[in-house]
Amino acid sequence: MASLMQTDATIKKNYLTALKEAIAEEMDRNQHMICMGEDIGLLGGAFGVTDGLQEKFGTERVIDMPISEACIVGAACGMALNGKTVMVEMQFIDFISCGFDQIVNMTATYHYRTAGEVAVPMVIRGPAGAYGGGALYHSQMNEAWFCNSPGLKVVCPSTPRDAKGLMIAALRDPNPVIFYEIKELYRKREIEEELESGDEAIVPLGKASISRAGEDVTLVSYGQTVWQCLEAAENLSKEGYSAEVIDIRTLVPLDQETIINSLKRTNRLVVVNEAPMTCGFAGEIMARISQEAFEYLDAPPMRVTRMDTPVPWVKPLELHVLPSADKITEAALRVCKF
Amino acid sequence: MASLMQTDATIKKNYLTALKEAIAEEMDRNQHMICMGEDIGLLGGAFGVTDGLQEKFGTERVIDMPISEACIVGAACGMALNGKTVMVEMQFIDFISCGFDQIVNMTATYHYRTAGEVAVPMVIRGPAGAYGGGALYHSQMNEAWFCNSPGLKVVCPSTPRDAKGLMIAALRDPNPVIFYEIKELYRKREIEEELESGDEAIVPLGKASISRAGEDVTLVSYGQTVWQCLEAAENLSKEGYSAEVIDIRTLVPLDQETIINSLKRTNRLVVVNEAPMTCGFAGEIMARISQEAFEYLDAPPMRVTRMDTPVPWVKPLELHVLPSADKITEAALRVCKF
Amino acid sequence: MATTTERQPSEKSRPRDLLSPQDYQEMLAQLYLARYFDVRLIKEKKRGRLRGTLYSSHNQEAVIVGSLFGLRSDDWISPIHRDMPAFFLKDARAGWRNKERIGMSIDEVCGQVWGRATSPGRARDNWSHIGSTRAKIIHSTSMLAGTIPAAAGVVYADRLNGGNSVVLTFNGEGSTAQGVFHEAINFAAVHKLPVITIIENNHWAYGTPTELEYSLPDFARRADGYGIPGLIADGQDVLDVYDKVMTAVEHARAGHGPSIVECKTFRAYGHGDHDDDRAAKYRPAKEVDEGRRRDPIAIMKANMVKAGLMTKADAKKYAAENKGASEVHDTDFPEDVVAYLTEGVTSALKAPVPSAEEGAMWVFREDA
Amino acid sequence: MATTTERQPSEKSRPRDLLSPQDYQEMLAQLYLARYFDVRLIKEKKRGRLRGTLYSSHNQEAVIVGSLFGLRSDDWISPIHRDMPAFFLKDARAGWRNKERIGMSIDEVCGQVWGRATSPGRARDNWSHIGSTRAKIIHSTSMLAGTIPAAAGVVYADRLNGGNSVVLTFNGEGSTAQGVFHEAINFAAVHKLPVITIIENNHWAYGTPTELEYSLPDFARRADGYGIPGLIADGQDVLDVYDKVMTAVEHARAGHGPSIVECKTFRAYGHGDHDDDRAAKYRPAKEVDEGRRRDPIAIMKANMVKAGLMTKADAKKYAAENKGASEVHDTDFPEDVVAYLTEGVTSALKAPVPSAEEGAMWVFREDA
Ligand SMILES: Cc1ncc(C[n+]2csc(CCOP(=O)(O)OP(=O)(O)O)c2C)c(N)n1
Ligand SMILES: Cc1ncc(C[n+]2csc(CCOP(=O)(O)OP(=O)(O)O)c2C)c(N)n1
Ligand SMILES: [Mg+2]
Ligand SMILES: [Mg+2]
Repeated sequence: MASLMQTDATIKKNYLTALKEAIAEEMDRNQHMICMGEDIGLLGGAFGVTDGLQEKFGTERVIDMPISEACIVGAACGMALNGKTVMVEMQFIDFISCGFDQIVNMTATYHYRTAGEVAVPMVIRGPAGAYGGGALYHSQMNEAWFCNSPGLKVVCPSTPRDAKGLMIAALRDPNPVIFYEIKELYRKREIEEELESGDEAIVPLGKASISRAGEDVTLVSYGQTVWQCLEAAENLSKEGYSAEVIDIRTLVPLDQETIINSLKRTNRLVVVNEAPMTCGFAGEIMARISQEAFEYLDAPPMRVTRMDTPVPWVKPLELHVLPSADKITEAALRVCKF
Repeated sequence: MASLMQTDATIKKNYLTALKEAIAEEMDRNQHMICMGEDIGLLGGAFGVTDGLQEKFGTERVIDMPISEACIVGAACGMALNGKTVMVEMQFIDFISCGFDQIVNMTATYHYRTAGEVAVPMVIRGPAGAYGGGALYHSQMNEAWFCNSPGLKVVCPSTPRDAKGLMIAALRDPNPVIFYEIKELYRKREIEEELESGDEAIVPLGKASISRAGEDVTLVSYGQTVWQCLEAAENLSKEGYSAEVIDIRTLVPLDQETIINSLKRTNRLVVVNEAPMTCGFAGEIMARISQEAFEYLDAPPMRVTRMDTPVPWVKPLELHVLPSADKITEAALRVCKF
Repeated sequence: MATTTERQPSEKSRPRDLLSPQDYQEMLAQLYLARYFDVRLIKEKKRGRLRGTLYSSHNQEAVIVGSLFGLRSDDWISPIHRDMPAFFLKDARAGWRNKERIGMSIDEVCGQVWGRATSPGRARDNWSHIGSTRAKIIHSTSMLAGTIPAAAGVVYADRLNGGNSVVLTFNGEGSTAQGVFHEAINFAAVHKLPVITIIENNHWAYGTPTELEYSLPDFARRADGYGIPGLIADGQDVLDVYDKVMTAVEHARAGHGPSIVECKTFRAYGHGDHDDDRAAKYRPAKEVDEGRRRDPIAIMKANMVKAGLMTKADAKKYAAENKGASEVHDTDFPEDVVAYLTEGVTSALKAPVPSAEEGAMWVFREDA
Repeated sequence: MATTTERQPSEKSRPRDLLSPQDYQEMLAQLYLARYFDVRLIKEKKRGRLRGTLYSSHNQEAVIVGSLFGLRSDDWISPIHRDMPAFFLKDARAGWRNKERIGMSIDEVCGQVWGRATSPGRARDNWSHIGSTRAKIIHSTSMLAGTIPAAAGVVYADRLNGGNSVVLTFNGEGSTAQGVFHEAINFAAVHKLPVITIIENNHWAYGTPTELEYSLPDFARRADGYGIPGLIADGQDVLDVYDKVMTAVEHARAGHGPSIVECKTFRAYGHGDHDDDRAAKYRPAKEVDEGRRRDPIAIMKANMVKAGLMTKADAKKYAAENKGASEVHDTDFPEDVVAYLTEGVTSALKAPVPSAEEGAMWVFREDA
């Protein structure tokens, strides 16, 4: 299989490998980078994102931490005070709630309250998202909490190249970044891609990408639901509508321009994410667009999100409350036919 | 002064007294109600909302807790399992971040994950809001975190009558409620009102109120900024525009109907709150209205919020990043003249 | 003689000495039940009849059985991922099949494992995240140590209601690093609440060894920071666990407050079954060999033989001990144990999966 | 004789014995400085030249001075609301006015108190929420115990960078109930990090007495749960604080890891000045009387007289001790102390308030 993949000198790699490479390359490049988390060293991480890292960089730079999310974040902050860049792994992004205060009050505000004296180059990353039967505490997309907490950048890639490129950019950014990795994409074969290294690989924070061009309706999303939007776009094309799919990739800061430029042509907007609806980022995009680009909207902007429920465990319930290509298609058709 | 106030048998009371009465009355009515918090007993609370409560109801029902927000919330949850209703005071709502996991993951989801077996009648309340020079950690309005966490009701009154009535309703609600008290209104003389008691006083959760009727633009807000909206409405009337001011009072569940009914007449919307903009509740209202009532909008919906910054300490900086009557007036004029 | 005399008083006063021969038999049966539950689930998964991650309690059964055995039916418990058998073993002395007992039925527990509507939580959350106010089992979230505050709250309220129940929370040793562990035990100590914190020290928190979790070898020492008793039990010896936990329970019931009971035990497999292969790499083989050798079923049998409660021949009859899940057969377990579990599995397989619409239900209680 | 011989060795080995007479004089001067800072602010507020809440360190000065006195300039500290003088006393042995010393100048500290642009954080956050990487002072948030993890991180990084600085965090006894306190000390103990946790036990956390915060009278016992030294100092005796903290510092510097030093002290007023009236109600008068009587300045002077470092007449010269803020006058303090503070106040009053636009600045570092 490996040899098959190497045909014509290209090796396609998955989303997880992309993240792994980004972190390992940055550890190599930046002697002041440290990794902290639960089971990231000896075990190599619950999903293996940090596999082999401790062997290579030692126990001092790759720290197996006690189960203490608040301390992990706070200690990372202290290391930043002393010149370090820290990658913090949350074993599942759901556990970020246990380190919440240290993130929103200590870390996010450090630059602000010191009038720019202190920078906290920190990436807090972890497996996120539903659709895998992870239930309430292994399925969350809780990015809205952090988007509403000034001082944090928020990132969520949907492809291996973006995963690698945004991770490198995040690890070089002087600000704290909350990085949502979609665990259902970690080993997804269909989305594997060739990857660059180092500077070549970088995908700058704050730039959206157009995943599919179209003319009739703009579907805006990030993470797992980008793939559902692409599927919906297929469905829509069968119905005679051409959908543009925008993957915002970075939530904070948001590349509003790319969305508005698209709307100037399509005049129709559907925003999709898998977080709970109320105060979620889908609504944020609708709010911005309604205020900033009202004149380009020929139909009500719509959103397709998780219902305002936790993520339940068993499959039928889980799918019931989450977005799907069908639900997106339906929303887009309503907007197109408005 | 006291005698002056009692002229014609009416006693006007402030927002803080309203809350105090609501809690004391409910403690009296409901023998299974317990109050927990830091310094709420012997001291009577940092602001005095629980003044006299421990003397009356004893140290077992009015518990002076160690400085352990996570434990306070979790223990309240356990008491609910055993038939209690719990009022939890956060000394400042800002410290809610230290009990965050226990709120969003333990408390909010309890009813859901037990398929309705367990109810958690709990009110987590505390002084909130800026404009008082409280700086980053004594000024927050962090309601968006909880609006994006399914299973929590979220309330924020702007008047003494609403404070009392909503507090009683919240303490009788079988669900956990996060209750934002605007500390700058606690002792504000100008807004004092006569208060009812018990059932008479109740203001049901989930119903907005119209603070001022108008025809040209709808200003939607809650908490401290309702008063700014009213001031803005005055300003606007001088410019020849009649503004309707809606105080939503409850964020979750939201009374969308009252807003849409207003828009059917005014066709113009400005939403105001003092939380950070991104993923805040102002944006949520814009998103809902854009999707549900697009056809009634004759101008882009606009929001006036705190900038996406923490709340800085010194006055000029603080005011710079926060909404004001002037900023609301300006936004409303833009919308009216669109 | 002198030594014997010296040992007598403490031995005499051990809680186990009040147990009857039937109790010993029942304890052993419960060890079999716990073991067979684990083994059976692994077999079901291998057969393709079960999905999801399994967190094995293999070789940790004595902690569960010994902790629960002496509880009153009105006492509360809060088990976690590695204590699955605790859900149906609570109050099991009142009869496994007794529907009135204050614990969960095997149907409910299997209903949960298989994600069926018969789960006490209608399968809305997974694995060990069930509970019941009727059964007096606190529902945990995934957040480790997260139920200890609730446990404290439960008994605080019970005391106020005139009760004197105690609560047992189960925790892996790694979980003791969580801040909320400290906050809750501090609160319990201040109010002398009957909260007993069981620390199942199996030397590993997922892939992290104890040296990286705590600075002392004995997690019972965490108690010293609160001035409360910190007892250590041989977690492979159900009688020793029983003694130590009952000592803590009596202390609590008498109004003296919380205790910590550390049970030294051993995790037979990986953290979850997805981790079995990797565990073989990060965990020294020697440690595994030594750990596996101390099987709680074998130890209990030896104790019973020594006490004259079992013949050596009888002890050989159900030879479940010292066998991995793949080596052991149904015939290595008492027939009633196999039958009990089989009924549970059968009922679960027949039970309906909740319907999709339930996903949107019960976000709020509507009878406001 | 026997008793004396017995006491000799321990007395000989006390860190204070290496201090020079000048050091004693300097310590006393620093006590005056800390006291005068507090008194001066109260006076400034009464005069209407200062707004906001004051958290008085009156009578707690020996904890601050004694803890900081033996630190190296490359050591880190993390003071909280009641340690305001710590900001300008860090490295003050290198000369209060020395701009090169690794601490904050009085201008910076007063700039912060008055909310001026000369504050190290340009007055973006309030009161004690300042810090500086240059001065090696960690910036705290309001969330109590919240900087202990950062403190651990700072020295972890320092060790990696080849340094061997220690870090001192200051905490009220009430703050030790926070979960993050536990998480950070546990981590520091595992990695033997040079983190010294000072507990300023003034018996009250706002309006809550210690019995409701902790189950033991000595907060130093919190250390026992981590197997680290837990020392107790008489917080009113600057030399005793110095001895105990330096013992912990040497232990840490030698690579043996963290310690807790509890300093028994006394809060002279309310929690903040807004609370003075209420404090009189919730706090027993007897406790207040006894507490006030043990003034650190008086105790230090008595020690110096005893050691022959001061005449009784000289000891009477600056009689700041045993006087409340309203009774004490500038003449009760050494002239250079008054002058130093006066310069700070003057410079603050002259300094500009930051301009409104700064409110929107520095949310992110832009040089990405
Ligand atoms: C707050 C929190 N952080 C991280 C995790 C992920 N996690 C699940 S189990 C586990 C290890 C638990 O180890 P231990 O407490 O020793 O229990 P054991 O599995 O050994 O029984 C971790 C880190 C979690 N569930 N909760
Ligand atoms: C996490 C958190 N909860 C609550 C508060 C509110 N608060 C500020 S000071 C204080 C009391 C602190 O007592 P203690 O730690 O003993 O310090 P002291 O004021 O006595 O010096 C409280 C509860 C806070 N700042 N942070
Ligand atoms: Mg373990
Ligand atoms: Mg104190």
